[in-house]
Amino acid sequence: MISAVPGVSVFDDWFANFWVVLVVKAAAVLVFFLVAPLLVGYMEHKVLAHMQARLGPMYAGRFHGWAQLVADGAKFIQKEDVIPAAADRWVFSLAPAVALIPYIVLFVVVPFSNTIYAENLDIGIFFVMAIGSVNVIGVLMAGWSSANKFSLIGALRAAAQLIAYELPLVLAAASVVMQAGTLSLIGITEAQDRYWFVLTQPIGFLIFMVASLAELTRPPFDMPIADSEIIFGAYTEYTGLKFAFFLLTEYGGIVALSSIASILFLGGYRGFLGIPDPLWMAAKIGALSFVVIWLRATYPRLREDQLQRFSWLALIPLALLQILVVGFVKVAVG
Amino acid sequence: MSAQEYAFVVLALVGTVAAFRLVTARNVVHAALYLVVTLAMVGGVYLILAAEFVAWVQILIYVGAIVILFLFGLMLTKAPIGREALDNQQRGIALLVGLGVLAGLVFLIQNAFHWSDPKIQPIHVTTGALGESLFRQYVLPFEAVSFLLLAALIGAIVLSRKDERS
Amino acid sequence: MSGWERSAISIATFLPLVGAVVIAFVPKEKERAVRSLGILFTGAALAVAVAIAIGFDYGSGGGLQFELDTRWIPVIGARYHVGIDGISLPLYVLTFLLSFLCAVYTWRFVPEPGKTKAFLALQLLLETGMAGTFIAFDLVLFFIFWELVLVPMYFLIGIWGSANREYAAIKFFLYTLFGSVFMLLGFLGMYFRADPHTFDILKLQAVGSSGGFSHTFQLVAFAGVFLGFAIKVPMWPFHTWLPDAHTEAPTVGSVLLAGILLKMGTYGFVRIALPVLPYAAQKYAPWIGLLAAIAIVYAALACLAQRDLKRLIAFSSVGHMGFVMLGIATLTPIGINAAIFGMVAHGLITGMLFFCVGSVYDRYHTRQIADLGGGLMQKLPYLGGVFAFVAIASLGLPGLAGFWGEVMALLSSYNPAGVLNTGLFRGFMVAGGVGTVLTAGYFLWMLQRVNMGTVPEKWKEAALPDVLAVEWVSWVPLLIGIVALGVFPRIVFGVTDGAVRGLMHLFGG
Amino acid sequence: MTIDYHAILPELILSGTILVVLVADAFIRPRRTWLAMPISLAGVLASLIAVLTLIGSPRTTFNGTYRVDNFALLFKVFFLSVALVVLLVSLRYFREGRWYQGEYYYLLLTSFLGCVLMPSSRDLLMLFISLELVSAPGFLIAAFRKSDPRSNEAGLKFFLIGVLSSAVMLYGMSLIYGVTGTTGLYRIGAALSGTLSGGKQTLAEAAILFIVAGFAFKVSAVPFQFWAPDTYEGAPVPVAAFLATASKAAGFAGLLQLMFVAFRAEYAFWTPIFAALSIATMTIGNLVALQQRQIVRLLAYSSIAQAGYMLLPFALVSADRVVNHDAFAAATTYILIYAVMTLGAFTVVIALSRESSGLLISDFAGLMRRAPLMGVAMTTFMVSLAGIPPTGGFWAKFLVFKAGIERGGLGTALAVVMLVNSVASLYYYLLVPRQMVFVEPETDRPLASPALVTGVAALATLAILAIGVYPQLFYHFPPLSTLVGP
Amino acid sequence: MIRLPLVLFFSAVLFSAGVYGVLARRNAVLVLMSIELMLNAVNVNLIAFSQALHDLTGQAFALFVIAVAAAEVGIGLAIVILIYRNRETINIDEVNLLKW
Repeated sequence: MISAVPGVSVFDDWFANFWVVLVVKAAAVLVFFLVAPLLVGYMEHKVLAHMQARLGPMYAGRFHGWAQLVADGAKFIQKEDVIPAAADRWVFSLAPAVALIPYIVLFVVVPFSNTIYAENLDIGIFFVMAIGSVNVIGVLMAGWSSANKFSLIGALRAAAQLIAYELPLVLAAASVVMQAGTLSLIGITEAQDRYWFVLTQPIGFLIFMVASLAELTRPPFDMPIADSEIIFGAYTEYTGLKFAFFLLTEYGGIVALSSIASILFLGGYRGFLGIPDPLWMAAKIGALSFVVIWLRATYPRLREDQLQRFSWLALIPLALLQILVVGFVKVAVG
Repeated sequence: MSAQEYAFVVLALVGTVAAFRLVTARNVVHAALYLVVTLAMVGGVYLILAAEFVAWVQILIYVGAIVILFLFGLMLTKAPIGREALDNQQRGIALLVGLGVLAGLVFLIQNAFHWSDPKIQPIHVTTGALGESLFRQYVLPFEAVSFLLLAALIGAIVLSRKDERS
Repeated sequence: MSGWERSAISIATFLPLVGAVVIAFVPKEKERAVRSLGILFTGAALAVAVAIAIGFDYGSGGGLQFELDTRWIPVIGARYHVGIDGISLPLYVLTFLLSFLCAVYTWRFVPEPGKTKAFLALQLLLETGMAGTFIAFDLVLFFIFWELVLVPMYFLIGIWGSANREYAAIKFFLYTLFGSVFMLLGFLGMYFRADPHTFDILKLQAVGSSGGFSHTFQLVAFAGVFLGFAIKVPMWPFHTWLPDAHTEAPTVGSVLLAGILLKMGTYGFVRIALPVLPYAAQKYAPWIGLLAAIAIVYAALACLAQRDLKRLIAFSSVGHMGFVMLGIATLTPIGINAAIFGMVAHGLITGMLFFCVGSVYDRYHTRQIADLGGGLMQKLPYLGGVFAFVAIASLGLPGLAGFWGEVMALLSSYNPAGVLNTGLFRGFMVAGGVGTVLTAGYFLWMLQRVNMGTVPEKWKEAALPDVLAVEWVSWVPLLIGIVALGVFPRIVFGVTDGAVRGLMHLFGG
Repeated sequence: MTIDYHAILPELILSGTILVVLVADAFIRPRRTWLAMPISLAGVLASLIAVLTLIGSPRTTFNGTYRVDNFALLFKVFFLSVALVVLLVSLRYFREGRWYQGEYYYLLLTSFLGCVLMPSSRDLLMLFISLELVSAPGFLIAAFRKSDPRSNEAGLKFFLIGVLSSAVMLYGMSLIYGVTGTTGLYRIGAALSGTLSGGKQTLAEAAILFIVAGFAFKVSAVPFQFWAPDTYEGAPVPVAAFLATASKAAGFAGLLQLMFVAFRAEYAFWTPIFAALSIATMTIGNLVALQQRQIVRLLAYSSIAQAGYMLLPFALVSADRVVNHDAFAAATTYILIYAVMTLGAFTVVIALSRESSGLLISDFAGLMRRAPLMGVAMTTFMVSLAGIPPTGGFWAKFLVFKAGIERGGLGTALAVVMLVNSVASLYYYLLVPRQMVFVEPETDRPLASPALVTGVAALATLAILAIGVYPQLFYHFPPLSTLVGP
Repeated sequence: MIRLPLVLFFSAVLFSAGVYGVLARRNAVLVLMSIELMLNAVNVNLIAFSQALHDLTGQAFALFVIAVAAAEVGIGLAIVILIYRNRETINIDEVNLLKW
C-alpha cells in the first residue's frame, strides 16, 4: 500500500536548512506583503479617482500623492486605540491579526519564478485554499466581539458570503488542477508552457474572479460592509492601527487572489519577450488588481439574497459543469 | 528527544491547554475560538507526522468550514458576550468520568506500546499516493460519503429554512 | 398406510381452524349462518374423530396409530409428528365431543356482549389447539398447540366473561404462559441432552427409559416441565388462576376449560414428564402425591366455604384433578389408568356441571347460592334433576363415571410403584379418602341449598323456562356418557390400558 | 484493481434513484411532489431485483472491503423490503400536511442506501461510512415535523447521542487499526487470533468496548437507549417505523459482522459484556414499557426490550462452532422477524394517527369493532412481539432460547432471564388488544384507513402467521447466511 | 522520529477532554464542539498509527472522518437553529418536552 517515498516532512526540510534561510524567506514574504498592498491601495485611490473624473490624493509625497497611504498609516498609528466598553477585549484585539495573517502566510507558496519562491509545496493550491479560508474567522471575531449589532450583522453577512463563494472558488481551481495534473503552484505554472489555461477554461477564470471578488467582499459584493445599511459592518468599532490591519487585509487579499488567479489561469510568472519572470508575475498581479478596482467603479452593490442566489444557482452549477467538461476532456484525451 | 519531538510537545501542550479551555470556557464564542487553536495544533501535529495533505484538509475543512459553521450557529442563536451558565449540574461526575477515561487510556496505551520502542519514522506521503488510494481502494466509501454530504446539505436546508407559513 | 390413516387426525384437528377462517369471512349480520357454520364444522370434526375412534385398532392400543411423521422445520429438528394411541384417543374424542356440544349450546346461548361470529371463531380456534395437543408427538409441535389455546381463551374470558373478566383473563394468560415458558426450557434441555438431538417424544421416551439423561439434568428439566404442566392442571398451590377464570368465563368457556384445557396438563405428565424423565419422576412423585393430597382436601374445604355456585364447581375441579395427579404420582399402571379415566370422567361431569350452572344463571341471573335460595327442583324440575344427577356423579357415586377414577386412584396409592414409599402414599390415600367424604359433603350440602326446599318468594312469580331443546341436545350425550362410563368403565380402560402398560414399560420396568 | 460492478449493482441503482428523486423533486410542480414516492418505489424494486440476480457464489470486490455473500444478500433483501413498506406507508402520511415530501423520500432512500451497504461492508471504514449514511439522514427526518418542538427535540437528542457514539466508536476503530495494523474485518480477525502482546491485547479489548458502545447506540441498547423513545415519539410515525426496524437492523448487521468476523477471537472478553447489555436492555425496556400510555413510546420501549433479546445470542459465542452457528442464526432470525412485527404495528399506528395525533394507547379503544382488520392485525403483532405461538415472534424467541440452552451455563441463565422478561412483557403487549377489544370506543364510526396502509398491515399479519405456522418458509435463510466459518 | 505513545497520549487527552465536555455542557453547540474534539483525537490516532505502520489506510480513514464530521456539524447546526427558532433556547436540559 505504501507507495510513498521515504523522505522527510516539511519540518525536516526546514530544520535541515539553515534557520537563516527561514528567516530570510519569512522576511521576504513579509516585506512583499507590506509593500504590494500599499501599491494596490494607491492604485485604487488613483484609478477610482480617474474613473470618477477627479484627481485623487495629490499632496502626500508631492508626486501625485504617492505617499498618501504611508501618511494614512502614520495617522492610524497616532489615533487612539478605542475598545468599546461592552466589547470582548481579547477577541476584539486578536481579530485583526487572525484576519491578516492567513494572507501573509499564503504568500509562502506564491512563486515569482521557478526559482524565486519561499516554499514549493506539492499541494500548493490546496494550501492556499486552506489558509485563505481561515480569514473569515477573524471577521466573525471582529463582528461578534464589538458588541454592536451592525458589526454582528456584517460579520454574519461576511461569513455567509465567504462560505458561499468558497465553493465556486475551490471548484474553479479544481478544474485547473485537473487540467494541470498537479496541485503545486509551480507545477501549474509550468503546465501552461504552451497556452494559458484561461484559453481552455475561460468560464473557470470568470468564476474564479467573481468568487474572488466576493471572497474579498469587494464591490459589487460588499454587503458585509455596506455603509448605507450597517455602517461599516464588522469593522465599525475599530479604530487606529487595528482598523489599518483590516485595510491591509483587504489590499493584501486583492494581491493574494490576483496572484493566485494569474498563476492558475494566466500562466503565472511565465512570460515572453525576454522580460524576467518576476516582472511578468508582477504585471499580471497588477493587471488583475486593476480589474478588481475597476469593477468597484462599475457595478452597484447586490442585495444579500441576490448574492447568495448568484453563487448557489449560477456560479456553483457552472463550476461543476466546468469540472465535468474538463474531466471528460481529460479522460478522452488521456 | 528529537527536534520533531520538541516541536510536537510544544504543539501538543498548546493544543491540550486550548482543549481544556474549550470545555471549561464560560463563553461560547471563546470556546469556539479555543477549538480553532486546538484544531490548528492538531493540524500542526499532522505536519510533524508528515501527513501534509491531511493537515491542510484539517485546516480547510475544520478551521475553514466547521468552525465557521459553529460560530455561525452560535451567533444566529444569539451567543451573548459575557458569561452565562454553560455547564449543567454534573460537572463533578463529568470530571470523574473524564479523568477515568484518561487514566484508563494512558494506562492501556503505555501497556501496549513501550515508551521507547515504536518510534514513528514519518514517511512523506505524496498527495498522489493518497489520491490513488482514495480513488482506487476507497472509491466506494468515497462515493458513499459524497451521498452523505449531499444528504446533509439538502436536509440541513430543509430544516433550517423558514417556511412561508410560519 | 392409506392416505386416510395418514391424514385423518390432521383433518380432524384442522377442520375447526378452517371453520374459524370461514366464519371470519361471513358478514356478521348473518347470525344464523355463523351459528350453523359453527355447528357444521365442529360436527364434521367430531364425525372425523368418531371415524378415527371406529377405525382405531383397539388390539394394539399401545402403539401409535394414524401416525404421520413428516418434515416440518428441519433447521431446528422439529417435525410434524402426530399420531394417536390409547392414552390420547379418549381425550381426543372428548375434545371434539365437548366442542361440538358447546357449538350446539351456542345456537341458543350467546353470552353478552353478543358478537357471535368472533365467539364461535375463537371457540373453533381453541378446539384446534386442544385437539392438537393430544396428538402431537413432537415437543415443538406440542408446545405450539399448547400455546395456541391461550389467545382464544383469553378473549373468550375477557370479552364474554362476567364482571371481573379482564382480571381473570389476564391472570389465566400470565399464569399459564409463565409455566409454559419454563416447560419450553425443559423441552429444549431434553432436545440437547438427547443424542442425537431430537424433539420427537417417542425417541425421547426411548432415550429416557434407557437412562440416556443424567440424573441432575432430569431433576432440573423435570422442574421446568413440572411448572408448565402443574400450572395448567392446576395443582395446588398453582391453582389460584382457576377459580377466577372459571367464575368469570362464559359457560362455554368454563366447559371447555374444565373439560379439556385442564387435561392438557395431566396429559403432559403422562405423555412427556414421566416417560422421558423417569428418574426425576420417581424423585418428585412423593411431592406430587403430597400436593395432590393437599389439593383434594384443600379444595373440598374451600368448596364448603363458597357462596358462588360456579366458584364452588371450579374448586371442586381442583379436587378432582388432585385425584388425577395422585393416580399419576403412584407411577403404577393402575394409577395412570385411573388418572386417564378420571380426566375423561371429569371432562364429562364437570363440563356438564358448568352447563347446568350456566343454564341456572341464564334463568336466575345470579349464581349466589343464597340468592337462588333453593327450590330448583320445584321450580324447574328437569334442570334440577339433571343438576342433581351430575352433582352426584361428581361426588363419585358408584355406577357413575366419577367413581372409577377416584376409587382406582386411591386404590393405586395403597400400593404405589416399588421405588416409592408405600407408607407415605397410604397416608395420601387416607387424605384422599377424607377428601372424598368431604366432597360428598359439600355437593350434597349444595344440592340441599339449591335443589331442595321451597321456592323463595322472589322467584315464585318469575316465568322461568325449564330445559330447552337446545340444551337437551347438547346435554344428553354427556349424560349418556356419564352413565355409560360408570357402568362400563372398560370403554376407557380397555383403550388406555395397553398404552399405559407400554408407557410404564418404557418408564423403567 | 477492477471493480465488480455487478456486486454493487443494487447500490448503484439505489443511488441513481436517489439522484433522480432529488432532481425530479426540483422540477415537478408542488402539488405533484408525491410522485417522488412511486419513483422511489420503482428504484427500490429495481434494486431488489438486482440483489436477487446476485444470488450465487459470494463476490468480493474493492480489495476485500466489500463482500456480497449470503449474509449480505439476506440483509439487503430485507432492507429493501422494509424500504418498500416504509415508502408505501409514508405516502398518505406525507401527503397530508405540509411536508417536504420530495426531500423526505430522498433522505429516506439515502438512509436505506447506507442500510444496503452495511451488510457487505467488511472493513471498519466501510462500516463507519455505512453507519453514518444510515444515521445522518435519520437525524434529519426525525426532526422533519419542523414546527413541532417535540420533533425538533427528537432530532436533537438523536443527533447528539448519535454523533457522540460515532466518536466513541471511531476511537475504538482507530485503536483496533493501531493494534492490528489493518481495517479489514477478516484481517483483524486473523490478527486478533494470532499472537499479540498482552498489552496490545488489552488495548484491543478496550477498543472493542468502544466500538460496541457505538453500535449499542444504534440498536438502542441500555444504557444508550435514551434517545429512542423520545425520538420515536417526536419523529413522524413512518420515520419512527424506519428507525425501529431498518435502522436498528442495520446496526445489528454491522454488529454481527464485527463480532463474528473481526472480534470473535476475543469472545471471552466480550461475551460477558453482551450478557450484561442484553439483560439490562431487556429488563429496563420491559419495566419502563409497563408504564407507557403513548403508543409510539410503548413501541419504542418494546423495541428496546426486543433489542435485548437480539443481543442475547451474542453473549453465547464460544469456541464451539455449532453453538456460534446457532447463535448467529438466532440473532439474524430475531432481527428479521422482529422487524416485520414492529413494522406492522407501526403501520396500524399510522392508520390511526390520521385521526388522533397524540396517539395514546387509549385511542385504540374499540378498534376491533371500528376496523376489524386493523384490530386483528394489531393483536397479531402484539401477540407475536410477546412471543406467543403460533406467530412468527415465537419462533424468533424459540431460536434464541434454543441457542441459549445449547450453550449451557451462562446461556441457560440468560434464557431464563429472557423467559421471565417475555412473560412480563406480555402484560403491556396485551394492553393494546385489551383496549381494542374490551373498551368501548367514543365513536362507532369505522376507521378510514388508506388502502395502502391497510394492505401493508394485512400483508404483515399474513407474514407473521405464515412464519408462525410454517417457519421453515424462512428458517433456512438465516443459517445459510452465516458469517461463522465452517 | 517521534515516540508513538507520546502522540497517543495527546490523543487520549483530547478524547478525555471531549468526554468531559460532552458530560458537563448544557449548550448543544458546545456539546457538539466537545464531540469534535473527540473526533480529532481519533484522527490523531489514525495518523500516528498510519505513520507508525507505514500504511496509508489511516490517513484515508482520517480524511473520511473529517468529511463526515463536516456533514454532521451541518446537520447539527440546522437542528439547533430549528430548535432555537421554536424554543428560543438550545440548552439541552431545557429541551425536555419528551419525558418517559
